[in-house]
Amino acid sequence: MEIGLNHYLVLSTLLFAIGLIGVMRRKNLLLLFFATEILLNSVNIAFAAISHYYGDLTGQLFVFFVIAIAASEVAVGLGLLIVWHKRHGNIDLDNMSTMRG
Amino acid sequence: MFEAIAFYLFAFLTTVMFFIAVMTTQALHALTALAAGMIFISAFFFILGADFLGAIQIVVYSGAVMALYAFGMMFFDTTRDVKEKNGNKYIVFGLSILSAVLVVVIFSAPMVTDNISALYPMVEGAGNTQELGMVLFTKYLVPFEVAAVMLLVAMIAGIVLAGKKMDLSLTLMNDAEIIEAKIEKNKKVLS
Amino acid sequence: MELYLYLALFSPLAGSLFAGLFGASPRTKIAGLVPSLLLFVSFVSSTILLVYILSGGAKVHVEMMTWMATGDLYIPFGFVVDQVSVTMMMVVSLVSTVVHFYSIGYMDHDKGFNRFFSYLSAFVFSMMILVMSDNFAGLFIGWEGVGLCSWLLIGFWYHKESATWAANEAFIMNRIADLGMLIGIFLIYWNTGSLQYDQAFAAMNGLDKEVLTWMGIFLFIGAMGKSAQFPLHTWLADAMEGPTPVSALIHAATMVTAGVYLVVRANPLYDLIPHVGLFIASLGAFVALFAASMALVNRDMKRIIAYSTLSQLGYMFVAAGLGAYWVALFHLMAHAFFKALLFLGAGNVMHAMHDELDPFKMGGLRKVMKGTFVMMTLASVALAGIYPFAGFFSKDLILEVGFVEHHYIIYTVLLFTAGLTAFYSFRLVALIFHGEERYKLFGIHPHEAYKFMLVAMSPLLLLAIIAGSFKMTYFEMVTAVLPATEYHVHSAITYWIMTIGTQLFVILAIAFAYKKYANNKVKVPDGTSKMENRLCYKVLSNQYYIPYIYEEYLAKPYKELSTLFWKQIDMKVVDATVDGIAGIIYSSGEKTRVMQSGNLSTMLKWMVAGTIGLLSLAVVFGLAARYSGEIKTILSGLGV
Amino acid sequence: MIDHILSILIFFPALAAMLGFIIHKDSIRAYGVAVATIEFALSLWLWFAFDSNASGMQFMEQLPLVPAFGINYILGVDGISLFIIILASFFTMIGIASLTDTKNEKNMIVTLLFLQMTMAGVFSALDAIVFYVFWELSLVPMLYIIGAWGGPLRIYASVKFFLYTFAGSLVMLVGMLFMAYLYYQATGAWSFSILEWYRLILPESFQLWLFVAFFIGFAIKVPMFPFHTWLPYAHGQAPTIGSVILAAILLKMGTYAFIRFSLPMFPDASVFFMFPIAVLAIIMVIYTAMVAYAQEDIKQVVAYSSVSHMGIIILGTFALNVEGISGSIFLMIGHGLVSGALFLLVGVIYDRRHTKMMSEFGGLAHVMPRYATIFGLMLMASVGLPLTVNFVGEFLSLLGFYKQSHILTLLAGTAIIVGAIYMLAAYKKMFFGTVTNEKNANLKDVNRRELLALIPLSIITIWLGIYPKPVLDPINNSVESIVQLMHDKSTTSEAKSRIPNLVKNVETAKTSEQGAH
Amino acid sequence: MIEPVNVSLESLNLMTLSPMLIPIIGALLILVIDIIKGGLDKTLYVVISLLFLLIDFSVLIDSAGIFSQDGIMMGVFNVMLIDGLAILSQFIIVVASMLFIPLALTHKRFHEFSYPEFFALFLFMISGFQFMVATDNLILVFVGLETSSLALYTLVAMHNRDKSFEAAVKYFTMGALAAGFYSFGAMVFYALTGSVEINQIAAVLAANKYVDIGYVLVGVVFMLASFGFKLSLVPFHTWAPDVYEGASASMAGFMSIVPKIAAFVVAMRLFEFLIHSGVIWLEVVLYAFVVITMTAANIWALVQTDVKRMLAYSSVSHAGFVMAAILIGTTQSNSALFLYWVLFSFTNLGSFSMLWISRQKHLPEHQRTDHTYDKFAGMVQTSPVAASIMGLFMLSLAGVPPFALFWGKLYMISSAVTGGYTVLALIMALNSAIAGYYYLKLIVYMFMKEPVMGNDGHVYVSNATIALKSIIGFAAIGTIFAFIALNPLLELITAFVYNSGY
Repeated sequence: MEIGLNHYLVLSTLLFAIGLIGVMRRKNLLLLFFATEILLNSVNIAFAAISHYYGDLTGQLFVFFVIAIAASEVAVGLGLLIVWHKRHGNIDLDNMSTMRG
Repeated sequence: MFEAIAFYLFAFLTTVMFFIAVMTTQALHALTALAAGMIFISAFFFILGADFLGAIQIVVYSGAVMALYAFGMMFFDTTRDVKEKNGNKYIVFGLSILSAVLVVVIFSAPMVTDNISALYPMVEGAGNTQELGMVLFTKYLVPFEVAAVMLLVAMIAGIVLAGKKMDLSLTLMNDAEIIEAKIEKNKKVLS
Repeated sequence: MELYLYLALFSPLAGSLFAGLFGASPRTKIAGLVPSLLLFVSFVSSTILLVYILSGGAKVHVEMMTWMATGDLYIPFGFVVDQVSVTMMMVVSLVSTVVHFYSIGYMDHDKGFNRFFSYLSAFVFSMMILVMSDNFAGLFIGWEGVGLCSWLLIGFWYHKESATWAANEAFIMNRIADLGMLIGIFLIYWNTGSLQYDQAFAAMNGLDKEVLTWMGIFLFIGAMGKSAQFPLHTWLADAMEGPTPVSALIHAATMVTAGVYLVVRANPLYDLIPHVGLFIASLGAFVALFAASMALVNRDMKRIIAYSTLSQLGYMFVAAGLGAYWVALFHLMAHAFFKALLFLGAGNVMHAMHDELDPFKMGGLRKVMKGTFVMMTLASVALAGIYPFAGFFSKDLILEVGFVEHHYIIYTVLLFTAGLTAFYSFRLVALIFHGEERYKLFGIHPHEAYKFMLVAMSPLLLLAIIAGSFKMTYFEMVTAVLPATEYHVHSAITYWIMTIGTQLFVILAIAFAYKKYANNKVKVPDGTSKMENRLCYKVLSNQYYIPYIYEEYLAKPYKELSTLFWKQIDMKVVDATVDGIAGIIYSSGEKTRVMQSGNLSTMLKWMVAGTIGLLSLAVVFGLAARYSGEIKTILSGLGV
Repeated sequence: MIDHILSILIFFPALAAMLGFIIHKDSIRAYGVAVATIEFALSLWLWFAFDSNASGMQFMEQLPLVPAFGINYILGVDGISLFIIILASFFTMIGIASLTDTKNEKNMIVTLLFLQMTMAGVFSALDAIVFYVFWELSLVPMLYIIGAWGGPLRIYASVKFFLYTFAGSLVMLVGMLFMAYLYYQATGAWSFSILEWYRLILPESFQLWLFVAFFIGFAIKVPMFPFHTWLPYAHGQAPTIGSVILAAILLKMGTYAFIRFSLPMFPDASVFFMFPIAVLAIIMVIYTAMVAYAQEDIKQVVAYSSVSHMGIIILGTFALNVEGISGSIFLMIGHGLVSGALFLLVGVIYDRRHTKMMSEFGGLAHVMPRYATIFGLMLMASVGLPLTVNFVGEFLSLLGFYKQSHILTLLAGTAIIVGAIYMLAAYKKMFFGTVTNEKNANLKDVNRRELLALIPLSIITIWLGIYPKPVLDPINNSVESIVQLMHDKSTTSEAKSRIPNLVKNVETAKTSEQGAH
Repeated sequence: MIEPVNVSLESLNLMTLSPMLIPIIGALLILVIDIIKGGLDKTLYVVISLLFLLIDFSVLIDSAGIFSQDGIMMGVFNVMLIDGLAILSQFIIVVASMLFIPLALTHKRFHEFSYPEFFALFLFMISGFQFMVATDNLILVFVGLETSSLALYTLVAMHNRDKSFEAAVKYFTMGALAAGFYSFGAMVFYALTGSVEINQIAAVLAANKYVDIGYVLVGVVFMLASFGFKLSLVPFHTWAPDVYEGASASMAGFMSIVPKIAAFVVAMRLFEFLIHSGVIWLEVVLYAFVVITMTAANIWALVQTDVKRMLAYSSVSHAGFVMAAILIGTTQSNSALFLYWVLFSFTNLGSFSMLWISRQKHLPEHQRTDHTYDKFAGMVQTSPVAASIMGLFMLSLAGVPPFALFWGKLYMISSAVTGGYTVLALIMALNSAIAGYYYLKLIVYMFMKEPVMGNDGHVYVSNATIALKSIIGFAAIGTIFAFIALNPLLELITAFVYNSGY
């Protein structure tokens, strides 16, 4: 059984869907950030696969940059969380709705 | 055949790991599962011949990112059970199922891949790292540099947000308090 | 001659403005005198013009200036003095001069003395415009102008609710008719291309009968309002709320005859459409009888005279409708004299009786008011049409016209009405001047009017007596412009039978009236007598319930409908729709703003939901695009 | 200077308003009066210099504004706009002069001067966008006047006024843009110049849609039934000066725009929509007159009467012949004068009693005879008595429309009846009878300041009623050219027959004359 | 073996990089200065930033000149793309930033301006936006986007109040999700065409005659979601009101302009060829987006009680309005987009600056948020000039002529009419009317209501300095006299857009 590009794409989108579920489900911000990592990672698989099947390096480069971006996001995200936690003692996003309407 | 087995194995593993990561109520489990999933993903990279990416994946994600998260978890004290109220589960599940169905519908159809010419084809005989480096430092030099800037931004942002005294409000303090705060800071440095 | 024309026209205006200057200042004699003298000037000028015309002068036509000119429309302020208008000018200026002088005495004690003269002169000016204009638009100016002055003068005592009500009623009713007139004018303009009398009439010959009929009808509707013809007659009786000189001038002698004047003026038109003329005549005959019948039982001196005016207007319309324009005009003139006299006399009585109007409360006044008694009696005789007074020549002529033109029904009606006229006129005279002095019961001390008032009335008296003798002179004069049909009964015998018969009938009616009301048994009715409870009495005294019907079935529903339109439709439908649209927009905002719950999780869900929604759309569309061929075959298989 | 008189007319008050901020508030009224008088004098000069025999645009000015998009600053007046401009400056002048004591007087006068700018702009603009700019801008000062100095419901009224007209004019804007696009398609160049647009002959289907788009904007402004409900609120809540200017000038923008845009640009559509619009106009006339009759507030009576009279104006406009259109333009002026004066008069009594309910009054003729006289005069002018200014307009409008439809004119003609009914009833309630309310017993009659406004108005009302020629002549010349343009441009046979051909008329007249010889 | 690469320096066309490098240098300089000597006053950093932005601006003028001579430039291995869109949007970005930076010179002290890092991050962000618009490579777009976004999140948070952190976290989290969408979308396009360069993608898709329309649409969906977030299209707009409320008013004003123009340019590059390829689905979806965004945001703005939140919704609505340009896709509409945005920048920056100068540190009892409508009640009585200027901005936003935004709306609606979208034009017009209400509401409060007790008017200008006042004055003059500059602006924009092939 030959593993084709479509296999990878389906896998990637499934993982993406899992990420989406996490994004929608998680109320703890830290765990929500996990879910966003999953989103980026799932796409990375697809990029690598396409790159492989097309014999083109661009996809891998995209993955490279996505990883960099993900890392930066973690830094900023955690920074924000730390400040929030210092002030409020929790990172539950249900407590985060002073602005509405 | 080996490829197929490896694919399915790792596909299964990553899916399960990520699933656990998003579904578990144990923060520690989630973290662990996520780290595992990341490592399994690097396996795909190796399978697909992107060795460099695989390495980076392990180093950056499992090394740096996960370490950061672990640090964060300790800081936030989320090792206990995470209590999450989920108001309307139907929306979440409805949307998830819908997305899954859509995905399958979409990608079960074959993709037409005519008229595609590899811009940066893989070169025979060169290592993946070497190829990548070649492209990275020619074509993608600019994005690479911008990414450096981005990392710098992220660093500064992290320092500003977490390191500097964001818990004090310079907006609301009066001048005397600010001077006092500065003196205190100097004391700490001296001691 | 143009100078005299302008003098005749504008001196009343000058008088009005002069009096108007004193409008807000306290009563001053000069405000009465000057307009009266100016009117006299106008009268003299009119007389000069009359003499000029009589002596065979060509008609005087001036065009003062352009009024409106746009497109093909050209309306000047043009004035013409021809045989017809000079007659009217004479009547108007004469009666109004008399009334002015009379009013100096009559309004002596009124606070609004100055104002009164201002209005009165303004009225004369409008009337002059009406009669002198050389085009329909100018006529309309005068037409509306007299309406305005009538409104002002009826409502002169504006503190009285009834007076203001009557004023408004008169104005609005006239407006209804004016609309007809306006439409008539439009018709004339669009069909003949001009509003100048001469051009318009000249062009009418070539027009379609139907169009002409409509013109005639609409113009006549205008005339009906001003001349208070049925069904627009109710205002005239109510208009008696005004000061009596006003009634004499406006509601007897001049303004109400404007309708007749219009028909006479438009004689070339009505000549072309005899069927409309017949309708006018029939209506006139009906009104003559109708009004006379209401006068029979009325208990308001002025109203009785007003109904008699109405009745006489009916006569005039009969003549005009039957094509005897000169007869109509002649009766108009004669009627103006004696009717004004009658009203002024009534004014004297009112003064004497402290504004008491019910003749049943008077009686025996001849002892204290000799002059007035004589004048009113003679005026009534003239009205009744006894030889040799003015009324005989003019009114009998109308009967003859009816007879000669073979409209025997009209003739009969008119003849009968002549009897009624005589009866109610002398019922009034008898009740006022004869019999017991019932006024004493009410503690009134009557006195004769000022001497100069009686002197002022005397020209009218003279004319009421002798006007008939001018018949042939007059005939020769006006027939220069009006159809010169002489109405002679074919055989002399028939003529004499008719004339004498009529005279006898009238005299009998007078005698009956005297017999019934000149004795000492007449009591002030208190609603208990048998006669008063008869149905026909009630019908008549309630004016056939027409005012009631108007009030109940027109005025009130109109008011109610207006309120309904405002409160229910304008506020609750039209405005509410607009506010409703705004409200829906706003409330949808209020309702949907919960979407922005402030919870990050919800926000993320919205994002995902949006994406998934778009994705499903994309998939549907993508599948449809991919399988478009198959879908088409399936659909065609289904017969779509 | 005469070459740029229109620009001066527009921007002088604006500039003066800016400088007005510097003036000390005690002297602001004198300043305002001075500025407005100069403005009025300028507008009179415009009239003086105006060539009454020419039918085209005069004092044209042209300046590129956004030539890339065909927007140019084009100004010009013809007989149609000339007198409305004069009327606007006149009302601004007497409005400021007769302004009763208001709080924030300075803001009021500055606002009025700005308003004057927009009014002058609307009526002299010959570029659709410039027109639109001033058209919209005029809402702002009025919004402020109503909202800041109005009655208890002022905010509701002002916002309603603003939004309603704003919404309508945005639809109109789309129409304008579409028109410009059609012009662009036809000629390959963008242009918003009205005179250029006149040359464009459009197929009927386009005309219909564009007509509707413009109509919505104009109809709300006029306001036509059923878009009229903002008006009673605006009038009811506005301060006197606001109502005066609103009634006298701002409403005229709508009817003016019909003549400036709708008729010459869409002749076929005008004919197509003539009857529906006439029916609307008649509903306006009768229905609002009845509503006016039911009112309890004298100002509302005058407000609804305004709507009713605007119906006649619309009718005259859609007579599509010279008589009707001239009449409607003249009636715009007449109605401006008369309803403006009526609102001023209502203001007089409101200043004294701070109520506008008619039931509060009665017998005012005893205590305020001069007031009653002037009110009576204006009332008679309002009901269209001949020799007052309104009659000329109403007569010509109805006369014109009679050519198109007899029965509708008959219905519309009931205006003179229903108008008399509500006006006389209102007058009776207020002025006649005896003084029943103690508070009314000692009211002062009109004072000098009020007379300053009312006397000129009365004089003009009568003067123009007697001698409309100086105004009617220029109007007539311009209208004739518009009607001829419409005839030439119309494509359907229906329109050709409905819109008279003046050239042919002249020829036939000549031939008939020759025949007569 | 890999061949060694031989690249001549000229062929790199490094000139194309210079506008982006200048802010980076500036940012680094600020960091260095801070390291050498800390505790310097914010004015120094403001002026340094301003200077660098000025240099940036002049360099842009230079490249504009080159563009108008030589046309589109590619540089640095064809990654950089300097075309008309790039130049125009960079102009907007830089000029808006230049107007924004002096807003730091407030009368009161605010937390964020005490940090030199604030200014450094700001300059980094500017360069991020500049990279975003000056390329058609999806990777560089992504990296630029993230650079600027990460800086922006931090800048929002640095306002250092509870609400700002909340806003930053919300913005960040949704941004992370949007980044996921972006990468997925890019992946789909890459999978379809084997390229991440937009012109390449377009070429390949066209060569394939869009047979894979389903996949194209999937890619488009994710891209739409991602840019929908950035452009705050409904339903991806939910961050906008909260973030605007949480951020300082000046930052909110900045956010309503600069990030969006960058996103618009990328969206234009990405969607324009798809629109022209006749993908009906995209047309329908964009149509729906435009209409829903305009209308819904307007409706929500109606019911707001806080001016800043109202302005947030209003700018969402404006974004929807401008999105119509991309839907219409003609040269005129694309020019209209830029024209609109230039005019919008002036007005919106002005109005947010007005809020900024009235910012209080401590809220009074009765006031729940920073800029409630009540706060502005009766403003004309206490500070008439400020009220007039604020009213002016509101009128301009409402589209009342002849103020700036009217011309934008005019041209935009005209482009809709010209493009055959008459109904859309009507909807746009009517939406402007609805929008009129909430702008009017503020005017009503300012001009027609009585002030709240104890409000002496000082609050409206409590934060004002000469610098802020001159910025506002500049914006006001720009708003009033926009019509003078309109023609050259329009000609320039049209020429640039046309020569870039849009």
